[in-house]
Amino acid sequence: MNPVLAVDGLVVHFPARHGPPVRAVDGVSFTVAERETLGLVGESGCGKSTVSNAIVGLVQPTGGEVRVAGMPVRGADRRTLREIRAKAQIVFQDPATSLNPRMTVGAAIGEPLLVRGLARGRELRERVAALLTEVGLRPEHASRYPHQFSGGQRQRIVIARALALRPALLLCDEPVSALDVSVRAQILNLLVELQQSHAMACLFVSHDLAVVRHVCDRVAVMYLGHLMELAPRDALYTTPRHPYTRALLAAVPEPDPALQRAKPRVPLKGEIPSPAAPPQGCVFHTRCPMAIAHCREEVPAWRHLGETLVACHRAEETPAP
Amino acid sequence: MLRHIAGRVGQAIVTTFGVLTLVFFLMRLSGDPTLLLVPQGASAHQIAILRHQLGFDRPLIVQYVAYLRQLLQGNLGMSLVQRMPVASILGSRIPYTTELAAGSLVVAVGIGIPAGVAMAVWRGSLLERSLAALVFAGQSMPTFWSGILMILLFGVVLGWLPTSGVAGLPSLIMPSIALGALSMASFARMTRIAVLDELSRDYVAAARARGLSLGAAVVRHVARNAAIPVVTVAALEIGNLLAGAVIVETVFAWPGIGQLAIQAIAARDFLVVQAIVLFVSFVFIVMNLLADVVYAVIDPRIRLSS
Amino acid sequence: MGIMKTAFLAAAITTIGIAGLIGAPAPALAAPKTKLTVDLPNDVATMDPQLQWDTDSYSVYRNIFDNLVTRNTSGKIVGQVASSWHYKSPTEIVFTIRNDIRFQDGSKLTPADVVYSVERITNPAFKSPQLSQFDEITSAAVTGPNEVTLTTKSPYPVLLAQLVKLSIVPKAYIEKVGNTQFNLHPIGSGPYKLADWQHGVRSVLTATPGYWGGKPPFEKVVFRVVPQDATRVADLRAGVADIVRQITPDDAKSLQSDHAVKVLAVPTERVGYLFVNAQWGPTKDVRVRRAIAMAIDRKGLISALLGGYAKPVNVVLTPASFGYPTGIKPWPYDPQKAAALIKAAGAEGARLPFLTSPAYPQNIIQAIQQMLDQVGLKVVIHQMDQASYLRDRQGTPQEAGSLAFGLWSCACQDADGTIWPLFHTGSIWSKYSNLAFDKAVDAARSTLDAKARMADYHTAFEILHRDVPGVGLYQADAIYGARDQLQWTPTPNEAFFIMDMKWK
Amino acid sequence: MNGRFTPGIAAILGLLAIYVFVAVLAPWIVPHNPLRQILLLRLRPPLTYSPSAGWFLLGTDDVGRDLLSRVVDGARASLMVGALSVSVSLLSGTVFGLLAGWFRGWIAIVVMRIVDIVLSIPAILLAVLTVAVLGPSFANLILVLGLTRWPRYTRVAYAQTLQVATLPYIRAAEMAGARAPRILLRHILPNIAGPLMVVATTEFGLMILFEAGLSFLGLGIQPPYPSWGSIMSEGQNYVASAWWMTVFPGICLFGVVLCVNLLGDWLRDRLDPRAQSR
Amino acid sequence: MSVALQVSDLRLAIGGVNVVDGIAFSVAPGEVMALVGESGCGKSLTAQALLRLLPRQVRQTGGRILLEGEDITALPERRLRQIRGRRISMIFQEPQAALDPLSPVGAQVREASGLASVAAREAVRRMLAEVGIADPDRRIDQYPFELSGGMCQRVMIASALISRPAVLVADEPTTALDVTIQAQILDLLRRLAAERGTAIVLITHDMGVVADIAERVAVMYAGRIAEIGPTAAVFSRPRHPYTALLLAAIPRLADEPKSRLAVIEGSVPQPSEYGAGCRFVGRCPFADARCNAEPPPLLETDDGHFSACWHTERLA
Repeated sequence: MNPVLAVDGLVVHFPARHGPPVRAVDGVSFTVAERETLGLVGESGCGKSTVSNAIVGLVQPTGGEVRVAGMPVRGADRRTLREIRAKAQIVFQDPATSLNPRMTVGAAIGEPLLVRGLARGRELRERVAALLTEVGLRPEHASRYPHQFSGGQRQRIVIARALALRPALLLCDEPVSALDVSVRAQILNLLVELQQSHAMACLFVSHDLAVVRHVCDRVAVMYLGHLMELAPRDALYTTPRHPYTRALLAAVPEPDPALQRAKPRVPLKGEIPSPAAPPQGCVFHTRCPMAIAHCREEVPAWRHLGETLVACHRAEETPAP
Repeated sequence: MLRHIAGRVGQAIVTTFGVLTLVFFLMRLSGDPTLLLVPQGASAHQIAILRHQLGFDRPLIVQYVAYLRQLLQGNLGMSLVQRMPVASILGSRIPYTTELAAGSLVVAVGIGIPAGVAMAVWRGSLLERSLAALVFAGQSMPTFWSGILMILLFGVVLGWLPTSGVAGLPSLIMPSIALGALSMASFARMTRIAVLDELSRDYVAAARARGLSLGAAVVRHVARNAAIPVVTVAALEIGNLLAGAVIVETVFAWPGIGQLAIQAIAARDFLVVQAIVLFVSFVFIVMNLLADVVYAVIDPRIRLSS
Repeated sequence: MGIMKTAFLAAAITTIGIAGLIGAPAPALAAPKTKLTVDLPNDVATMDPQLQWDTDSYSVYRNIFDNLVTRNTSGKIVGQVASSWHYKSPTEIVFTIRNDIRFQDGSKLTPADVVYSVERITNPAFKSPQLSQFDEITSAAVTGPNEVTLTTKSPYPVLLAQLVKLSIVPKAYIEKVGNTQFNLHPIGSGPYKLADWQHGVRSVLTATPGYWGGKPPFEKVVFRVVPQDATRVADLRAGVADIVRQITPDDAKSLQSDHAVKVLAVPTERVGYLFVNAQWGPTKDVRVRRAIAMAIDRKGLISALLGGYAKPVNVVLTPASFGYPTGIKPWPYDPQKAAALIKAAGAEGARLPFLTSPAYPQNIIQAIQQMLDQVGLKVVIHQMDQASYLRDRQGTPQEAGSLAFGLWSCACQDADGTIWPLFHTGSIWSKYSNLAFDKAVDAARSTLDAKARMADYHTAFEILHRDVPGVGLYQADAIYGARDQLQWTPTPNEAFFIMDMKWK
Repeated sequence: MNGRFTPGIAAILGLLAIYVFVAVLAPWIVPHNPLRQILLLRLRPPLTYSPSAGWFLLGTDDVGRDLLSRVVDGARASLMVGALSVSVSLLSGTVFGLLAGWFRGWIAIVVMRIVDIVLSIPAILLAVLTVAVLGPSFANLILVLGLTRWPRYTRVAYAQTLQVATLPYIRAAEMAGARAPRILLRHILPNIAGPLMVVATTEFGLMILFEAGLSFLGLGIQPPYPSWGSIMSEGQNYVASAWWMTVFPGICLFGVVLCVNLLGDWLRDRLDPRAQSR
Repeated sequence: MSVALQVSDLRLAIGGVNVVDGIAFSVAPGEVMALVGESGCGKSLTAQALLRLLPRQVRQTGGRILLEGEDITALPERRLRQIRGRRISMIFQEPQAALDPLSPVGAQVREASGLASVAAREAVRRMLAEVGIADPDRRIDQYPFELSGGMCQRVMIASALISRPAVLVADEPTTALDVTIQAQILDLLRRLAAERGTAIVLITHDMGVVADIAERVAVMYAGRIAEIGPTAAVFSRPRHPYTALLLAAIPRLADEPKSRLAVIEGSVPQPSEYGAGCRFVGRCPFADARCNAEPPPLLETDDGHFSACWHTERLA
């Protein structure tokens, strides 16, 4: 079966004004199958958002290959890019800046249809109304402006716009991070429902391990431009193979005092190195509690360990859960 | 830092070259000075001879190349009207221009910046409104009017200040006020915005949470941060000062390059005009470079990176 | 808010302090007047007298140099460097040169210097803008111990009047230092020498000790550059300047109430006239041109706008110049007849571009515009800068507009210097061609017989009167403002001889 | 001045409305023909009455025209110079700024270099030179003012476009398939219009003053038509003897420049959410 | 029990609406007290009110703030300046923004110490070491941009604690930080509170952070306290429907994946929409006429556990 999204050895470097380029993404490979949701987690600056932007050509890949529904993104001309963007849509993190404040909600949702000549006039209005209804808003909201809506409602509008073209792939870039807790659940529920009802593939980028676990089938962990581990959800959360995955899981505070305080405290030492000057060998070795001399010298291979793909020299030494 | 300055100088050279080219062709398109040089009764033939002697009958591009070649040798040429090296004409005016620019900057900065800070700190107060009115008043009068009013009041009626000309500090005061008033509003406005901007930042709240008074926070922290955009304005304002100087210098008989520029344009004294423009863009560039240096002094992010 | 307050206090004190510093005393008037301060509207363009002849340059350098001949206060041409002259033939004139004149560097002024001065200004390579005033001279030669002979192409009646503008420069000095240095550090034989010249600021002259013509009245003369009319007047009233050149008639009137100052005015050879394009546009029709001449109320203009500091003229020339015709009456002021003429010419509502520049009095131009509009024309003012104005005015008949205001002076006080360039066929100023007129002015140019010339000019002016290629409006006054103590009579040729002034 | 709609700002807007109203209605409300000279009645002080011509409330000018009528009629020229020249430079400056900010690369380099070139020539010199080349006319005056001032807008438009272009809703428009013209006009332009309007308000006042300066140099509005600047420059020789010739147009000019400046500041505060708190 | 800070009936108004309406709580020395709530609930304003550093448009309309027994609500600015940074201090959400970018971090820490320069440098160095900054001798002269976010927050903590204040107000101190860094900072705060006996008022929206570090928690909603009590009790037996729903809405590592999360319908009301009664009324499953009409009082349900709901019993 052809994956909806195939990312193979993706490299994105940003030139810096002074000094070496920023190696935002440095050789990332994964696929997303139809109807599948892949989570991409990592801390700020790890390159996870760059990956999602590169998939739709919002940033130019430096190397590697990305295919959306079989179409190569790298070197795509303007028309192909337009087609790719019909297949893959993005929901951004901040609903406050995702909508043009000077454009009505209806115009925003209808824009993809209008500029591609897919609908106009009454038909356009009807399709916008249907989309609004689908995300839990009312058709009459179409004539209002974004500032008249709350954050959660705005994110619904953004989702409606992303759905307008019936994409095969939905990229969610931290879609709930900017939302309040009580609203976050609404949006997560909506995303899960829509993903299922539209039979979309989904790449879910987030720093929140609990949220990712909630919506994803498989999860990839990124650190400093590299994938550390990629595994089916349950495998990742129950038997994390990479020390970074374990550290992340340990660091997430559980909203349950009893559980949280019983957790073993093994906070990671130090800070994330600069992606402009990543460490030699395994990029994580500077903070890794298990690092040995070998880790400083050789980049660990991306290899299978059961269902899990992992990049760690000492992945086998995982302590029993 | 050095690389940055080298880049700036490179840009500056391109800019200067563009300025020269633009002004060269504008000037030549506006006619040549032959007619202004001949006596009233000269015949067409006589005019043609003089034009030929002065070289204005050559194709424009030839004149342009000749001019550039001469310039590259560091020669600004001879004024057609004054029959003197342009460099010495300009040289004799620059000190006066500098004096006036400095004087008006003192007025603009000395009033504009404290007013701007006060307007930001006492935002919404009566003080802010009165300062705003004062500051804008300076910018809302044509200088030729305010200048003559001042001359009449302080020069003729009260006799406190010399009515015109250059005679030390007293003669500098009125032109500086007339000219400085124009930039004062820019400084006040920019300072106000910069200070307001900084006042809304967390580090001010943090400083106050540490027990600093608002005033101390402004002096110790806000001032330097707000200085960065203000310095940018200062560099730009130099250009505005030179433009405004044209009229102020005429009114106060102040022998700066603004007056010279207008006279030279009127006389189609090309080389003088071009030299003035060259000088002004040079000042502009130096001021912007200076601003860069000031940024580096103020801001460790610029100083320490690279 | 403690630090804040202190900072503001400091700023306030600084500002007030600067204001306080200015308690400088007003310039005191010294008892024996040794320094005269003059405000000129423009800077001296060149100190080299053979390079520029605009009134401001002339006002300064004429005091440094002596000229071959000059005009006395009554306007008569008299000798200066030349003590006498006579015509050897209609094209040869012999000057006797004084032998008691020394340049300011101590060297003697010799006939060789006179020859050099003529040859220098007539050498095309020197690029003097005055070349056209002297290019009738074909040679200059020392023909005796104190004798110089000038030869002209043809009999040239205006020669003496032109020679009034020929300053004698030192040959040896210029050959030694070169033209550029001479311009910066000129040496002449006049009553004053240049002590300091700050371009655009001031030129300072000091008296030459032992000047052959007498003792200069002031030790020091400072010429300042003050472009703004109102500022010059303020300078005068505040005592910053002792005499200011070029003030407006309105300012002159308002100065009359100030007893410390006075207005010095004299009718000059400068004629205010209206150019009327006879070769293009609605004014090609002579009826329109005549109507224009009849539509202008010259007396009204003079009394209302010029405050009487002008006299009406009948032709485009002033009585101060040779050749002014006495018998010609001007077109009468008759708007009804003018309107009728315009109607007859079918020129009602015709658009007449009126070229002008900021150098000319705006109120007169606007008043003329209204007068012409009232007789049925539509005058549109095109105000541009002086250089563009000259370009268009001297361009083709199409470019020159229908009307232009002018203030003409040839600095030679002769009709030849006025109507020849203004109206002779082919002259750059002329948008008019009449062979009979050309013949008359050409004839007047090539005879030395004053009576014959007068007759020729009479003919010429009669033709101009009929054809109206221009309308003479008024003889302009030169108006100076001076401190009351200054004794001086200004002259029609706007010479600014310090030697003629006195302080009482 | 704190971004809220206060009585102060209402007064400013009201005053500006009166200015515009007077300017528009000038031909119908002037008591005298503003061009009609009565040489015998020149330089008369305010409140002069003439049995033949009637009242001259603000006096007459140096050729005997009614000053009140000229000031009222001059409002039209002055406000038009302000509005039109600001429109020209706003429009051209914004277009260049948008293009430079969106396409960046060599377009931005070229545009911003030209901006630097124009900015480093003193505006009034550039204006005088351009008038000399183009010749004098109202249209050329507007063009000259526009040509010398557009870089100010370009700078702002460029910086703002760079900033707005990074916002997610622009990404979203690209995702929607919108092409550059649509993104620039529908998405970026409306969102950078605020800061540009702030610049425009200050420039409006400056342009009116600039025209006054050009009038002073004899290159402003063509006589005999009045603008405040030209009335004042005609009156500058009479500051001492006929104060009314400069004072009344001066007050009008002062008022309008002050109003637009205050309006601009208010607009800026309103647009800047950060400036509203604390 | 001694009390470091006691707030009673605090009311803050913007343009006539009480956006903080009768907040009351106390913190003991060494205790971490969390104020948790969603955006717009008034928790940050409350924090600013504790230092009397309110934005200009906010007015305090009622209540008292007792710092170590002294009422600071009525103190003049001059006295407040002596209190701020010495007896009560604050750290902020964005550590890098809360430091002046143009002065060295050491100088900013020193500013809070009130010490003269020579002695101060040593004190600052020690304080930096205490908050876990390696190589303090070098860091002391560095500028904020040379330090990472986590390090900047450590500097902020150092500057807040150098004068040994009784109370530290921490306004979302870890929100801008990555989870691994957040864990470090939380550990640090916990350790310092215990070692120095500093009372910490922790403002956060993150229930995980509350669960990790707070001894007691006040759940705020629309300017009022919905529920307050020992953290364990509030999390295990919420006595207010808002708390209960909020906790249920958070995805947990133990949940069934892709299951429907419990939701709170609607969104947080704007101050202009506040009614006469309970402010949660529009989103509450239990809401009835009484809830609409009358604000519920904060009543003790268990030992030290209070809730403001007319229907507390239905949650039992």
